Amino acid sequence: QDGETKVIGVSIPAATHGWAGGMNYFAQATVDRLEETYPQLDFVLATASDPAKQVNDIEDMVATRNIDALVVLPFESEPLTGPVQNVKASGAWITVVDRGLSQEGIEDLYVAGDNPGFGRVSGEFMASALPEGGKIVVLRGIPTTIDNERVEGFQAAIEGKNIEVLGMEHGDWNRDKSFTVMQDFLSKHPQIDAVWASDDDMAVGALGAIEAAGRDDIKFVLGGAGMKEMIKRTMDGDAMIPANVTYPPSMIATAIEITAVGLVSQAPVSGDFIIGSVLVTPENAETYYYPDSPF
Amino acid sequence: MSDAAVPAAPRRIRMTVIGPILALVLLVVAGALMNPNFLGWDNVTNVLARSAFIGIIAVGMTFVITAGGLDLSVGSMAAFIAGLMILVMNSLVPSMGVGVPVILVGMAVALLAGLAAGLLNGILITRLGIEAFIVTLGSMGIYRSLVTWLADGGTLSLDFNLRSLYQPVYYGGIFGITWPIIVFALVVLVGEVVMRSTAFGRYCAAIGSNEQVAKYSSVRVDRVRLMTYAALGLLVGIATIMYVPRLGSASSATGMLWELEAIAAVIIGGTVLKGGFGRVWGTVIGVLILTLIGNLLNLTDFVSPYLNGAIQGAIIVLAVVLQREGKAR
Amino acid sequence: MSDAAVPAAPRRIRMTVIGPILALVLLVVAGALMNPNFLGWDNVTNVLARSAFIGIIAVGMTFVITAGGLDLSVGSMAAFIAGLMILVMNSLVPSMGVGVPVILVGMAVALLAGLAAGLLNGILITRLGIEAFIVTLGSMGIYRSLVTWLADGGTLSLDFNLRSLYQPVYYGGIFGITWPIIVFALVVLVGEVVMRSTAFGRYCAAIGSNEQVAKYSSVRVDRVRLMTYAALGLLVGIATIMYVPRLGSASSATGMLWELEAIAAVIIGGTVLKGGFGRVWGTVIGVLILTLIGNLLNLTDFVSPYLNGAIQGAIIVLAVVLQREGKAR
Amino acid sequence: MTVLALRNVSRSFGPIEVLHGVDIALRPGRVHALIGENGAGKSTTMKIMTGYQPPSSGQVLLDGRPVGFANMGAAEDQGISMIHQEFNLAEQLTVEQNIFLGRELKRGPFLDKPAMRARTRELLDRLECRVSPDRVVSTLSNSDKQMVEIAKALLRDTRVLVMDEPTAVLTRAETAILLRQVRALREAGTAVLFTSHKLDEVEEIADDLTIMRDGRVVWTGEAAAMDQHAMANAMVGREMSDLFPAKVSTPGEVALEVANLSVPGFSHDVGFTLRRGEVLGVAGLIGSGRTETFEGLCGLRPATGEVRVFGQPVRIDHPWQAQDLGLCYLTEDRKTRGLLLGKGLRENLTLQALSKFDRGLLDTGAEDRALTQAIADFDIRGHRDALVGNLSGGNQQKLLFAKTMLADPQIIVIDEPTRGIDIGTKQQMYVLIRRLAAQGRAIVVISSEMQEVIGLADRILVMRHGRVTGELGADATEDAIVRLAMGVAPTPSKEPA
Ligand SMILES: Nc1ncnc2c1ncn2[C@@H]1O[C@H](COP(=O)(O)OP(=O)(O)OP(=O)(O)O)[C@@H](O)[C@H]1O
Ligand SMILES: Nc1ncnc2c1ncn2[C@@H]1O[C@H](COP(=O)(O)OP(=O)(O)OP(=O)(O)O)[C@@H](O)[C@H]1O
Ligand SMILES: [Mg+2]
Ligand SMILES: [Mg+2]
Repeated sequence: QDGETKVIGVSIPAATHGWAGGMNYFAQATVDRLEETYPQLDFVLATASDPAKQVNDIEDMVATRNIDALVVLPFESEPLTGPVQNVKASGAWITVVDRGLSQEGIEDLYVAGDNPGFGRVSGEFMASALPEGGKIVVLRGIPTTIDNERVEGFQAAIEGKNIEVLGMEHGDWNRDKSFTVMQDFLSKHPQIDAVWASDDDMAVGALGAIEAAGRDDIKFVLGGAGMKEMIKRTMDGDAMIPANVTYPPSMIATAIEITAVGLVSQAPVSGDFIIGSVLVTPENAETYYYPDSPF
Repeated sequence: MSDAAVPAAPRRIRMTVIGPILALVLLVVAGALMNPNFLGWDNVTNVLARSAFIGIIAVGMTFVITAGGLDLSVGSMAAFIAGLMILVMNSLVPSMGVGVPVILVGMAVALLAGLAAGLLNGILITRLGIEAFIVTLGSMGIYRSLVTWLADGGTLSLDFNLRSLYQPVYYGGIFGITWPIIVFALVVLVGEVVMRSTAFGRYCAAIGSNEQVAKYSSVRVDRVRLMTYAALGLLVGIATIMYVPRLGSASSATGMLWELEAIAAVIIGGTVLKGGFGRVWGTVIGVLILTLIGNLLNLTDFVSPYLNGAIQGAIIVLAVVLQREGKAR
Repeated sequence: MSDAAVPAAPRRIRMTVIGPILALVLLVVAGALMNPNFLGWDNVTNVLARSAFIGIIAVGMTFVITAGGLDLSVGSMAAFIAGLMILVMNSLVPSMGVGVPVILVGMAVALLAGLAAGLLNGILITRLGIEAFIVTLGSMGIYRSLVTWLADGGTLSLDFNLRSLYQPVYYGGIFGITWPIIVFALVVLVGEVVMRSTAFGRYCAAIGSNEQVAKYSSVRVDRVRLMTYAALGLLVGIATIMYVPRLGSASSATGMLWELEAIAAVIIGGTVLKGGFGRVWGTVIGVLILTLIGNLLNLTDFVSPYLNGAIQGAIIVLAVVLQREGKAR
Repeated sequence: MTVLALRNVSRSFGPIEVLHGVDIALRPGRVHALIGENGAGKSTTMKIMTGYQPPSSGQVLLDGRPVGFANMGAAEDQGISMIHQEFNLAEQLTVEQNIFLGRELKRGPFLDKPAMRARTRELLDRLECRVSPDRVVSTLSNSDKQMVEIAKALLRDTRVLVMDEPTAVLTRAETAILLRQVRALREAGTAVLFTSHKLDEVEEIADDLTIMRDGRVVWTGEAAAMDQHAMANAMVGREMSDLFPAKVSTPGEVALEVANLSVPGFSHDVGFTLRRGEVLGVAGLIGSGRTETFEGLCGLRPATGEVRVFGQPVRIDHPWQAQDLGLCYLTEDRKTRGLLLGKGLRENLTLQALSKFDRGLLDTGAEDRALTQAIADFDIRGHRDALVGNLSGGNQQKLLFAKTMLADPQIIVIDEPTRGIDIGTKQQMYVLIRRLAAQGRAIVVISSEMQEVIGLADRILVMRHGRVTGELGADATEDAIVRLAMGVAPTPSKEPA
C-alpha cells in the first residue's frame, strides 16, 4: 500500500420508500464502518431523487473528488449507462448494484437482486398456497422496469394455476397509497382470497385496510423484501403473513464492502454476484430476521 | 373584452356557487352508475375518512390563501410531526407504560409542534418579508429532511401495543361515524363560521384583496397573516393526530404532495389563488372531488392504470370549467 | 409595520439587485474553500451544462410569471416530449437509417410538441378563463401519465446507435464550451433582450401589474398571455432536445419537480410571484444558485445525506433574505 | 358640425338603468364641460363615447356616422382618447413605460428607448412636471400620477380628448398648467370634453356646457349663459346657499401636540398643537410632504419625533395603535389605500371599526343598520349591494368618509376630503366637519383647494419642502398662503436641510 488515500463514490436513490430507506441505512452504516476500518479510504455518499440528479452526482464525484471507484445503484438503467461508462473511461473501478446497466461489460463488479426471480418465487408461493385456485388482487410498485419485471415473473409463475387476478393497481411502494387502494379493492370485490402486495410497505397498508374492514375472506397477504416486522410475524406463525420473499436492501452493503476490499487489497473481486430471492417461511424465518436493522 | 363583467355578475356568481357542487354531483352519479358498491356505507365512510387529512389541512390553507399567502410545507410538516409524535410516544412507553396518558402527550406534542412550525413559517414571512413561496419551499425541504433523518432513512413505527390502543382514533367513532369524519366536520364547521362571520375572516379577505387598504384601515396585517399560518400549522397537527393511528408509522414518504392536493382543493372550491376571496365549504367540495376521482378510478378498470393521472388531471380541469363557464365569453 | 418602501426605495432596489449576486458569490467562495476542484474547468462546465435544462425553462417561466401566470406542467411536459421524441426517432430508424436526418426530425418533433403543449395550456387559460394553477396542474398529471403509458410503466430508450450519434449535442461543443451552455446563454440573451427591449416584455409586465390597465391601453392581453405559455412550451422543447442525448431515455421519473425548481429560480432571481415585474438575468442567477447548492453538497461529506434537503432549504431562504434585507424593518 | 356625439343613449347595469336617453355633441375646437352630481352618469357617458363601454341602446356617432367600437383600442385608433377618473396606470411600470404602453416607439423589432424617454421628458416638461421618466409609478404622488395620465393622453394625437375629473387631484397651480394645455389643444382644433366639480374651472374654460342629473341631460347650451351659481343650482336641483358653514369653535383641551416630527425623505421638524373643537387646515403645493407627514404621524410610515395625545406622550408605530388612541387618518388615495373595490359597501364600511360589531361572531344586522345610517348621513347613491368599484367616484369618497367616521375617532386627519365630490355634497361635508369639531373633536384638514382650507379652518399650517413655513389665522388670504407655500415670504429661521 502506498498510503495514498483512495476515494470511493457511492451513488444511490434517495429514501423515498421503505426498501430504499433500508438500502440508504445500510449504505450509510457501511460507509461509516469502513471509514473506521480503512483510514486510507474516503467515501462520498450521494442520494438522488431522480435519474438526472444521480447523473449530476456522479459527474461531481469525478470532477471534484477524483473517485477511484464508484458503487452505483442506478435509479434507472438506461439513463445511467452513458454517464457510468464515462466514469469507467476515467479509469475508475465500477460496481453496479441491483439494476444492471443497459450495456454489457461496463461494470467490474455486479451485485444484484433478481427481480424476475422475486416475482417468480412470489407467484409460485401464491400457487402453492391456493391449491384450489382463487381470486387475488395485486398491488404494484412505482411504474418502473423493476416493477414490470417482477409482475411478469409473477404472472408467468401463476400461469395455468387457476388463479384469477381480480385487479392490479399501483400502490407505489407506499403504505398510505396501498391502504387506499386496498380499501377500494375491498369495496369493489366481495370475495378476495389473497393479496399479492409485492412489497412489505404495501403489505402493511393492505393489512391495515383489511383489518379495518373486518373482512375474513382474505386468507393471507404476501409482501416482499423482508422487512423485519413482517419477518417477525411470519416467524411467529401469523396466518395472515405466512411467507415473505427476500430482496435484501443490504445488498448495497455487500457491494460497498467488496469494492473497498478490492481497492485496499487488490484481491480479485470482479464478477457477478447475484443475490437470489428466497422464500421465507415460518421454518426459516429466523435466519432472515435482523432486529437491529431499520427495515 | 368589454366591461361586460358587471351585468353578468349575478349569473356568474350563481355559477361559481353551483359549479363545484354540480361537479361533485356528476362524479357521484358517475360512480353510482359504474359500481353499485360506490354508494355503500363502507365506501362512503372510507372516502370521507381518507378525505379528512387533506381536508383538515385544506381548511387552514383556505385562510392562508385568502389572506394572499401560500404554504408549500404542509405535507412534509405532517410527516415531521408524525415522526416526532411517534418518537416521543415510543420513548415514553418505558417510563409511562402503554396507556392513554402517553397518547395524550403524543397529541399535545403534535399540536404544539404544528403550532410552532406554523408560527415559524409565519414569522419568517411577515417579519422578514420574504415571499411565502420561498419560505415554505425552504421549510418543506427542511421538514422532509428532518423526518428522513429521524427515521434513519427508513420508517418510524409506533410501539405495537400503543398502536392498538390508539387505533380507535382513526377506526372508531360514534353512531358508526368515525372520528376523522367527525373531526373533519367540526373543523369545517368552525372554519366556515370563522370565515363568514368573524372579524378574523373579514380581515383575511381584506388583506388578500388589498394589503394597503387593510393597513390604512388599522387592520393588524402582520398579526392576522401570522395567525393564518399558525392556524394552518395547528390544523396540520390535528390532521397528523388522525393520521398516525391509521398505519402507526411515518417515513419520508408520508404526506408526499399533500400541499399540492390541499392547494388544488382550495382552488377547485372557488377560492382565489391571489387572495381576497375564500370559501371554506367550497374547499370541502374540492377535497371530496379530488378523493372521489381516486376512488372512482380504483373502483372501475376500463383504462390502463398508467393513465389514472391523465384522467385525474382532465377531471380537475373539467370540474373547474363547470364553475367558470359563465366567464368564458 | 412601516410601509418603509418609500424612503428606503433607492437602497432597496440596489439590494434586490445585489442580493442574488451576493448570494451566488458567497456560494462560489464557500465552494472554492471547501474543495480546490470546485473552480476547475470540469466542474464549472458540468454545473453550467446541467443548469441549462432548468435554466432554459426558467427563462420562459420568467415571462409567464411576469405576466401574472404560472405553469406547473413543465416538468412532466419535458418528460412527455422526451418520450415522444425517442419513440418517433426509434420508429424512423428502420426506414431512414441511423443518421442526422432522424435526429433533425426528432428535434422538430420536440419543438412542435412543446409549442403545441404550451399553446394548449395557454388556450385553456385565456379562452376558458380557468386559473393557470388548475389548468397546469391538470396538464401536469396528464403528461406524466402519458409518458408512463408510452413507456409501459418502464423506460423508453433511444436506439443505441442513434444515441452515440446524438450525444455530442450534450457532450460536444465548440472551443471547449458545450452545446447546452451555448444554447442556454443564447436563450438567456434573447430572453433578456425581449424582456427589456421589446414591446412584448413590457406588455408582460403591464398585464401582470394591472390587467385592466393593459386592456385599456389596447394591449391584446389574451394574445400576449397565450404567447408566454407558447414560448415556455417551445423552451421546454429546446431543453428536452438537450436533455435526451444526455440520458438517452425517458420515464415517469424524467423532469420530476422541474416546475418547482424553475419557479423557485425565477423567484430567487427577484421576479415577483404575483406578476408585474420580471428579471431574466435574475432567473439565471437563481438557477445557478439552485444547481450550485446541489453541487456543493457533493463536494463535502460533513453531514448526513438525509439532511441535504434541509441545507438546501435553508440556503434558498437565506439567499432570498439577503436580497430582501432592505425591506425587513 | 360635430365630431363625436351620443344620440338617445341609455345604459343599464343589470336591472338598473343609469343613463336615460342621453344626447350630447362635441364640436372641434371647443371645450365642452359635463357637470352633474355624484352618480349622475358623467363617467358612464364618457366611457360610452370613447368605447370603453357599449351603450345598452342608442347610438354613438362619429362624424355623423354611427360607430360601434369593437374593442378598447378601436376608439383610440380613430383619434379619441380618454383620461379616466380613476388612475389607469400600471403601478410597477415606469413613467415612460406607462405613457407609451400599447404604442411603443420601435426601431426594427426593438424598443426605441432613447426616443421614448426624450418624448416623455418633453411631454412632462410641457406639463411642468419634474418627475423622471424612469421613476416607477407606484412611488409617485397622486398629482404626479395625474400628470402622467395627462401626458399619456397628450401623446396620442387626438381629435377628441375626454377628461374625467382631471383636476380633482391637482392644485391650483397645476390646474392652471393643465388648462393652458387644453387651450392649446382647442386652438389646434381638438374637441375636448371634460368634467369637474370645481365650477370655477368650468366657468373659466368651457365653451359648451351640459348638465346631467340622475342619468338625464337637464340642460345643454353655451357655457357663457350660466354662471357658477346657476350651474350649482341646476346640478343640485335646488337653490344653493353659502358653501361654507359658520365657524363657531370653542377650542377645548389640547388634543394633539407634535414636535420635531420627521419622516425620512419627506419632512423635517414639523411641530404644531391642536385642540378639541378646532379645525386645523394644512396647505401647501404638490410634493410639500403633507400627506407623508401625517401618514408618519399615524404610524403608516417610519417617523421620528415627539407626539402627545391628550397630554400623554405616545409612540405610534402602527396605524392600529393610532386608532386605539383615537387618532385616525383618512387617506387621499381612495382607490389603492382607501377601499376594497372588489367588495361590497358593508364590508368596506365596517372594516376599520369591525371590533364594534364583534360579538364573538359579527353582528351583521348591526352592520346593515350602520350601512343604512351611513347611506343616509353621507348621501351615498348607488345600489346597496353593489361592489364598491362600481360606485361613482364621488360616492366612493363619501363611503370612505363614512368608514373612517364609524371608528369614532377623537382626532381626525382628513387628507383631501372633498376630492371628486359634487358641490352640493361638498357643502354637506363641510357642515359635517364643522359639526364634528363642535362635538369636541380635533380635526386636521389637508387640502389642495385653497378656498376649502380658508373656508373651513380655524388655523392654517402651510408646508413647503417638508417643513412648516408658517401658521396663519382663520382670516388668511389666498395670497398669504401662496406666498408661504412658494417660499416667497421670508421663512422662519430654520435652515434648509
Ligand atoms: N360597472 C358598474 N356597475 C354597476 N353600476 C355602475 C357601474 N358603473 C357605474 N354604475 C352606476 O352608474 C351610476 C352613474 O355612475 P357614474 O360613474 O357615471 O357617475 P358620475 O357622474 O361619474 O359620478 P362622480 O361625479 O361621482 O364621478 C352610479 O349610480 C353608479 O353606481
Ligand atoms: N411612494 C413614494 N415613493 C417615493 N416618493 C414619493 C412617494 N409618494 C410621494 N413621493 C414624493 O414625495 C413628495 C411629497 O409627496 P406628496 O406629493 O404626496 O405630498 P403632498 O404635500 O401631500 O402633496 P399632495 O397634495 O399631492 O398630496 C413628492 O415629491 C412625491 O413625488
Ligand atoms: Mg365619475
Ligand atoms: Mg397629499
